[in-house]
Amino acid sequence: MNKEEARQTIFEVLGEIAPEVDPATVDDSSDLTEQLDLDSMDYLNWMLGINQATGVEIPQRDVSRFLTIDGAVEYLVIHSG
Amino acid sequence: MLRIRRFEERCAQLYQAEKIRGFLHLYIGEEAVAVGVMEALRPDDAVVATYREHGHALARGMDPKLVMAEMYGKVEGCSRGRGGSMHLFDASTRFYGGNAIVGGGLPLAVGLALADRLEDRKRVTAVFFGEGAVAEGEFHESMNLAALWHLPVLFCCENNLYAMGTALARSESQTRVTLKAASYEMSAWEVDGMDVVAVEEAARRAAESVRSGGGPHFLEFRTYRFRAHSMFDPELYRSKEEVEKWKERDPIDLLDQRLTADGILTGEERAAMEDEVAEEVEAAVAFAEAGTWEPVEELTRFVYSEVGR
Amino acid sequence: MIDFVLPSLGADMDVAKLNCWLVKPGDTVHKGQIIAEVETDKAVLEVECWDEGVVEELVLAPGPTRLPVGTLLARIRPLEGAQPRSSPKVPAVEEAVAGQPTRPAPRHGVPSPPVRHLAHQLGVDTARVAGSGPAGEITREDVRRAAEPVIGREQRVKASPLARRLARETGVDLGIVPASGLAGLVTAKDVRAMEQVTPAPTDLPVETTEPEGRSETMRRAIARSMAHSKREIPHYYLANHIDLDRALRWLTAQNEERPISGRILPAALLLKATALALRETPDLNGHWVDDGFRPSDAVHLGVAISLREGGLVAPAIHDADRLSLDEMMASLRDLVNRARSWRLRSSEMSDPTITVTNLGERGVETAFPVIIPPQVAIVGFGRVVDMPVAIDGQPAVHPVVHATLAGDHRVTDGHRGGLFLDALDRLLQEPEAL
Amino acid sequence: MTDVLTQTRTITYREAVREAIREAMQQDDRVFLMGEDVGRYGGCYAVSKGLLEEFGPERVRDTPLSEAAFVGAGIGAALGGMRPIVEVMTVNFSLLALDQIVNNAALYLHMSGGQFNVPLVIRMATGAGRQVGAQHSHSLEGWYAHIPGIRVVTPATVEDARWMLPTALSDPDPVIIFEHSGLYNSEGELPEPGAPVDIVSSRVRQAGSDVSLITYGGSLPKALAAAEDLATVGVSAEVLDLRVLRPLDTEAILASVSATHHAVIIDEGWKTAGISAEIAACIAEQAVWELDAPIRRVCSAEVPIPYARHMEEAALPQVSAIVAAAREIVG
Repeated sequence: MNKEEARQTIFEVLGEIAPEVDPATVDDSSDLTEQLDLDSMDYLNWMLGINQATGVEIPQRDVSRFLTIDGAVEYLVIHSG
Repeated sequence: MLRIRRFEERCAQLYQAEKIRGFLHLYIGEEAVAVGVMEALRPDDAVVATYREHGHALARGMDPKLVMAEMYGKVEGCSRGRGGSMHLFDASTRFYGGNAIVGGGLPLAVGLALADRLEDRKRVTAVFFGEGAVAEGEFHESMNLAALWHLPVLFCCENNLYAMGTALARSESQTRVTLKAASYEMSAWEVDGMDVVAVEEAARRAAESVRSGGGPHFLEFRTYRFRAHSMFDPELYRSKEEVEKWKERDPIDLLDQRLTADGILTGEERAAMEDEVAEEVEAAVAFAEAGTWEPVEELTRFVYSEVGR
Repeated sequence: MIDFVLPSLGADMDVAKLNCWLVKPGDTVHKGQIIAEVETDKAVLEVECWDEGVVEELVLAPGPTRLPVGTLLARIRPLEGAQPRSSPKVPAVEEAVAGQPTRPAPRHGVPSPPVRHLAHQLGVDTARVAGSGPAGEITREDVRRAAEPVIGREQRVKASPLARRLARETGVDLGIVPASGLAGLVTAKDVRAMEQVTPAPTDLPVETTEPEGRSETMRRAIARSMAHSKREIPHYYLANHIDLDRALRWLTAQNEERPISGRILPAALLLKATALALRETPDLNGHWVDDGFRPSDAVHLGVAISLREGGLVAPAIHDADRLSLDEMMASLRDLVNRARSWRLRSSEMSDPTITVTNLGERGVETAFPVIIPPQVAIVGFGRVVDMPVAIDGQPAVHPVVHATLAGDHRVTDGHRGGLFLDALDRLLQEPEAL
Repeated sequence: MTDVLTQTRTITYREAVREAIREAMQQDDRVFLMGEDVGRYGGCYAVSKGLLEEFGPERVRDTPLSEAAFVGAGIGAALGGMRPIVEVMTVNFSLLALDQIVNNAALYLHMSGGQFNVPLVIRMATGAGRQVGAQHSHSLEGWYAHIPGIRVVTPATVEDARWMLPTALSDPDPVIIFEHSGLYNSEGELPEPGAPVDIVSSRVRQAGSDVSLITYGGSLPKALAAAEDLATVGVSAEVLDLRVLRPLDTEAILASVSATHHAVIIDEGWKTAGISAEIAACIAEQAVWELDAPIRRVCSAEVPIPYARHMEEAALPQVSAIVAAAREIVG
């Protein structure tokens, strides 16, 4: 999975949780929960969505990597192998 | 008989002065029947009357004060002012009241007699009704039942020739009422209803036969009412001459003449009787005038029994 | 002197005409003698005299006028010596005998009973209505016209009496309640559902109402419920800091061995602890109905869920005290997802026995929530923050949550609330037992 | 047949009435039975079979077809100190005795200013449902319930059939017992030893929370069947057996409706000016704020009851109509 595919998956799943979000306006490097007002359930559902979409397991210790879009993309590219 | 006559004459006047209301059926002229029959009855016998019942009530021994108060509608009346002229009741003399429904009392009398028979009590139930009642189904059903079950009922038919405005001949195919009784295997006599002595004698013999288990007995008293059926009756159905003719055999005068002829009654005694009766009637009126109205809060009392539940 | 008056000659006779006299002044009369003839509308009747005497004067002459019973007709002088009987005082005509009311003359202009009834129904004062009928009589049309503006103004909602009573008691505006009853009848269930489910309307026909319609209706429902709550319920507030260090450490350890799909959020811990704490203080768990507290055996935790387009719903997790942590997490996730897609069941909306709000999410440290009627308490959790705490006298930095309780003073008091918060704190110190 | 263990007996409604009459006559010799064919024939519905042999013709009296006379005689005998049980074969024939019942039995005490009690029991069969035609199918209990001065009871269960009579006989005022002809063959459990039951209150035969099915007499089985059907569609129906039409147990009616907020009244009489109208009026007057939907009445069609089976069934209140009415207002 390359960067572009990862980024597209991430935003697809995010769209189910926060449909009104416009990917273009999202700042890839800042904390998503702040920007998009996601509570812990939204955040968990987002990661679960990604896990189900890509099969990539996200252990507890790596959860913090998903605070930003960039972190998430990077993690997916590495772990989707 | 004098007490009944003067009492009722006073009632007529009180009615016109609006002291007595509703219906008022006067017995004037027929006094001999009630007085004669009541003489033959005993205190524990039962009496069932009709709406023309003042004479029967007074002859049976009810207090004129209580009767007058009842007609004024006062609570001191014998039925607490609830019955009025047509519904006088008195448990102490087993006077089971007037009944405003023609023939309505007949089945009751049969029942009272049935109770006496079931409890082997040697008592008579006398029931009064007019010749008009013989047209009612309840008359025939009651006569049959009494005869069938051999019940101690004394049927007293006061045939005053007119059922309200209808002469008997215009309502009955068979106008000899006693023959109707014969069809129920019941002994029946015709009696001169204007002669109190004849009435008393017939009633006594009949009552003795009934009391001793001879089964029901039928008496037809030929009598005549001198006044209208009730207070509002232009009496178009009969002529003045006919009324005058019957008045010649006024039961009170007949008795008066008989007693005077036999030297039993003197003029002074007769006059004294008049005064005594007049006093009694005025006392009754005063009692009624002084009477009170039943409190409205007691309206529902006696719809059902208050005791013995 | 004896007054001879027109006698009453029948139950239904009130008036009569004097046809003729049969005697003249100076004639002597006897008791029972017919001295006159009168005519009622039914018959001609003879009139008797009740006294002995001599006719003194014939006061009235025969004529067509209809005389009321009791009118003085003649005077009779009793014969000397004849003892005048105390004739009862004959009431003068005006003073009506008891039970004989004189009939009132018909008043013109007074509307007939059916018209009066219609006026009453439409709240029209007939005195101010001009009658268009004969002789100025007020007709039904007049009343309707007079009521025109009245009818226009008040659009009468078709609601059952019980629904009307409940609406009055709970302040629900009948006008906006969707009707589920017979032929468009608003029933009690509809009113209860409206009032119960604040803030979000239940059983809203989600598909049919556009988002704007939904949140606007919900906003109004929330407003009404909160206003009702503030007006009716005497709130008291309690707060307590709870050290979550042990709890969160244990939770992280648990999540490390679990796949993402089995992950448990701190919210689940807080909910489970709350449910178990309520077992120790049951009088915080139930409803205030018909002026009385009705405790609930079951613990149905209402979970306040904010919706992305604004507004908030608080559907219930049923029997929260009997769920395992995993079950609690699963039902929390399911509830949140369905809430945010408007697919909630009316049962979830109508019977939470207590509500928990905020659950340590972003936002304020300390929440002072408003109780949702007819519940009698609400628990708030502020944001989880790291704060200095004293552990065996030594300072340390632990994650701490500020737990608050708002209670209904009609049911419980500060002491009971305090016991609850203590229990909550104690339970959260042994997460493995939850 | 007695089930010794659980101390109840299964007997028919008819046997229960017969037992009640026999016990009353054994215990009080003022009690006697009078009516058409009650003696030799054993009763048109075989209720009094065997009583003539046991008590003799004096106390089990066959009467001629003279309803006015023998009902009037019953009243007279009661005035004379007896405690008669008068059986009028069916309410249809009681119309001939209406004058005696209404103008004598009901009025005597009040009219006489409290002097004369009429401690009389009149039993009548009532109701339709056997294709016996319009003149034999009347349900006129509501008429009698209109008259102050008499009590009107409608035993629907075997227990009431057995134990209402002693209470009625000890009552100093006239009591009319209506026995729906369809119930005579019904069987029921009779607690043993039983005891006299009151004739003033109603009974909840089945508790429920969504709708009150208010009925009496022959219609009780239909109401219970309707309640069962309603349960299958999630409607919890309460069945209130009035047992007494006068005095009406208003308190129980209002309590039930206040709990369920929905009322369906089932009465085999006609709807217009019937007892169902009285019950509906009571609810509307005293519990209107409890009503969550209009009151419904399920009564006979306003027609003389026809002979043909399908027509008769169409005329009489049926279980389906009760269920439909309940579902319509419960929603």
